[in-house]
Amino acid sequence: MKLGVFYSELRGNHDVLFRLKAEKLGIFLVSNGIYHAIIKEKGEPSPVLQKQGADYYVLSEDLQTRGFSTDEVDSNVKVVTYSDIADHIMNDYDKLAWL
Amino acid sequence: MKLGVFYSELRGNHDVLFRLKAEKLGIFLVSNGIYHAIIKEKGEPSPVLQKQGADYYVLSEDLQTRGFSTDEVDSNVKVVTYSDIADHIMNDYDKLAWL
Amino acid sequence: MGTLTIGVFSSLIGSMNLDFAVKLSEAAADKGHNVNLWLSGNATILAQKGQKEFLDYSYLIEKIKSLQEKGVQVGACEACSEGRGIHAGDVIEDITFIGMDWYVAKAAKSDRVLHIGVE
Amino acid sequence: MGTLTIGVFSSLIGSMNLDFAVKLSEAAADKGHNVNLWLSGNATILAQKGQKEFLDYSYLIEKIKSLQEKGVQVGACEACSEGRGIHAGDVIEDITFIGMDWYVAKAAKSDRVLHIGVE
Amino acid sequence: MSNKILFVVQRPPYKSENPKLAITHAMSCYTADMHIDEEVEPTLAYVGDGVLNCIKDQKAEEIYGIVSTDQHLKIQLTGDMKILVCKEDMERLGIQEERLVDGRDLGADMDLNVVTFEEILKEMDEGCDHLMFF
Amino acid sequence: MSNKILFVVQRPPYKSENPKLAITHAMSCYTADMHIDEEVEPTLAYVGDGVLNCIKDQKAEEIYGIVSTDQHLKIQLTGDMKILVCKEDMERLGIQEERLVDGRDLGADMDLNVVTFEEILKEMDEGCDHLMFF
Repeated sequence: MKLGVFYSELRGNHDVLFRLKAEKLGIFLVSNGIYHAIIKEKGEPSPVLQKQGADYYVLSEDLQTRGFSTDEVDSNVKVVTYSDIADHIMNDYDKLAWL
Repeated sequence: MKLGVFYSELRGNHDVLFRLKAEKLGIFLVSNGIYHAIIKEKGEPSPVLQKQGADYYVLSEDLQTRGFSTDEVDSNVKVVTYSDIADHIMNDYDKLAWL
Repeated sequence: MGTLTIGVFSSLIGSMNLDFAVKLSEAAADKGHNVNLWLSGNATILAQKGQKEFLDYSYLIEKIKSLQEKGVQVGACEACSEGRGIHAGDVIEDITFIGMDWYVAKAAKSDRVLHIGVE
Repeated sequence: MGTLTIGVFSSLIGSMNLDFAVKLSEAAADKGHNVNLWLSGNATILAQKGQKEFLDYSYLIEKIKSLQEKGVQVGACEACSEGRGIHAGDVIEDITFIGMDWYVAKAAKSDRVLHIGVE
Repeated sequence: MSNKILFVVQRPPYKSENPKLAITHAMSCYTADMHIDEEVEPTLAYVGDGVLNCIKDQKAEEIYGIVSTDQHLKIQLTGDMKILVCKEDMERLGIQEERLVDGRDLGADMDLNVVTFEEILKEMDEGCDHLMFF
Repeated sequence: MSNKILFVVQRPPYKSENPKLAITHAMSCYTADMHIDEEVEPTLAYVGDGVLNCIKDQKAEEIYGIVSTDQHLKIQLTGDMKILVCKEDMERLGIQEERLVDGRDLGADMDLNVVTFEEILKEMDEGCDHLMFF
């Protein structure tokens, strides 16, 4: 499957994410999920970013809402808008999961 | 201070709890906090139970609601009712915090 | 006997924190303590008239009436309610429909304050 | 063009998930996709008439009307609403007040389903 | 043609309404044909901390006056709904199989299916058209 | 006699309404004397992930049409509310002091006070009569 996963929280049990497998996997960081693209806790990137082979996206509008800008985003994460997300989910992923 | 702390979730950032200090500290496990008194994840007791010198309580009604019984509770945790909690907070703790 | 003020910000259905607050209020009132109960945020839904009873959902209106008979004072945040479409005329009788200053004033004069500030 | 069904279970005020669902619905509708939006759980508060606008709180009624003008179908869970005191007469015009089978039927016939099943 | 939806519950019961709404939404698939003239077939899967929903003898009705999650699950088993529970998560949380809801209490022919996460992944991949996570 | 309440915010902004209600409830202390003929003095403290509330230049108003949390904080600073931010948590999350809300933008005399957790503990212990955690 081509699976698009939405991640909207900073804390919680990331265990299900770590175990997901898909032919194509996209991870959309939205709402308080955007902190994973920005914060380096104790200097380390978020474990949420460690999923091998996944494409990472972060929602620009939600970055800005929380006071962050595009140039602070981890280099593995692509900044997207609502409009981009609409295209990605309609074109690139056949199943979606909001974790 | 004599601090009574309420803990109502299974997951989350336990970091603030770990850093709290008080002359007398009571930790009340209620709602989904009761799992800390029961579940031994990968065989280990919950980190929430590792606070040195704290008195631990778990709400009997919330244990039963989730299908657990008194005799499954960790030996460091005292089983209490709503009525007991009312007495503890009015008699034994001068400040309360729901984490 | 003392005074206990409980503030709760969790929604009526699903989050059991509001059930917790109501049961603890009852336990404290039954022991003769004065109890104030403040509903803010999503908890203001509990102040709305006409909630239908379903076996699946927390149904606390009757409990609130019984608390009031035991002398518990119940306040609901006016702004939090109105943002959700709940206006003064929609609120259950004897619930004080008022600003947050009512709550912090009650809290300031209480022996104990249990503030449940999560969803 | 495809069909997208979004289900959302998060409360109107505070949890930004409902804002997210509304903005994504708008983006997809603007691109010509068919969009269905399902409000369940605490999200049913958005279906209630008479929400007052405050600068502090998400205020989405006008957005819902604008989505409907773009052809987005909006449904609200009847049981979830009634448990919260919101009855058929309280619901904003053109929101379908209906059972959960409406949502799963819409979902089954959609190209994509984004189900936001958290608070 | 049957449409299939997989309902995945990954959070514990009672903290929000949503794990229970997973069950009621799954159940509503049985009447979806009123709207679309096609059948919709639900499967429920419990993974992560969601497996805690499946513990038997929950006393929510006696204590809080609301139908307990295990009662709901039993009713779905009598209606032959396919319900999967992740084996690795039960092991991680130290939950033995005998602690789980037993549909036979209500005369169901089916039990919960304790399966590996790999099998749940297969269900996500090949066994359904859409996913709904709770 | 003054009554003191310490409002402690430990969760990030915007996921629930509650971190914002901490500010509005703290502000409401200034009119509590309408009810009790005594003053109530608030202090706000940001600890744990709560320090993320204090990042400046939040665009919530432009994007979602709601007043941003940093705007609220600035207004409280112009009203001379004492606001503490935990230094260790800022360090843990890699947030530099210049990223925080600056009350002087609105003409406030005060800044946020970046202090150690030990100082916040002291405020909890000796500096208040009651705690409200968000």
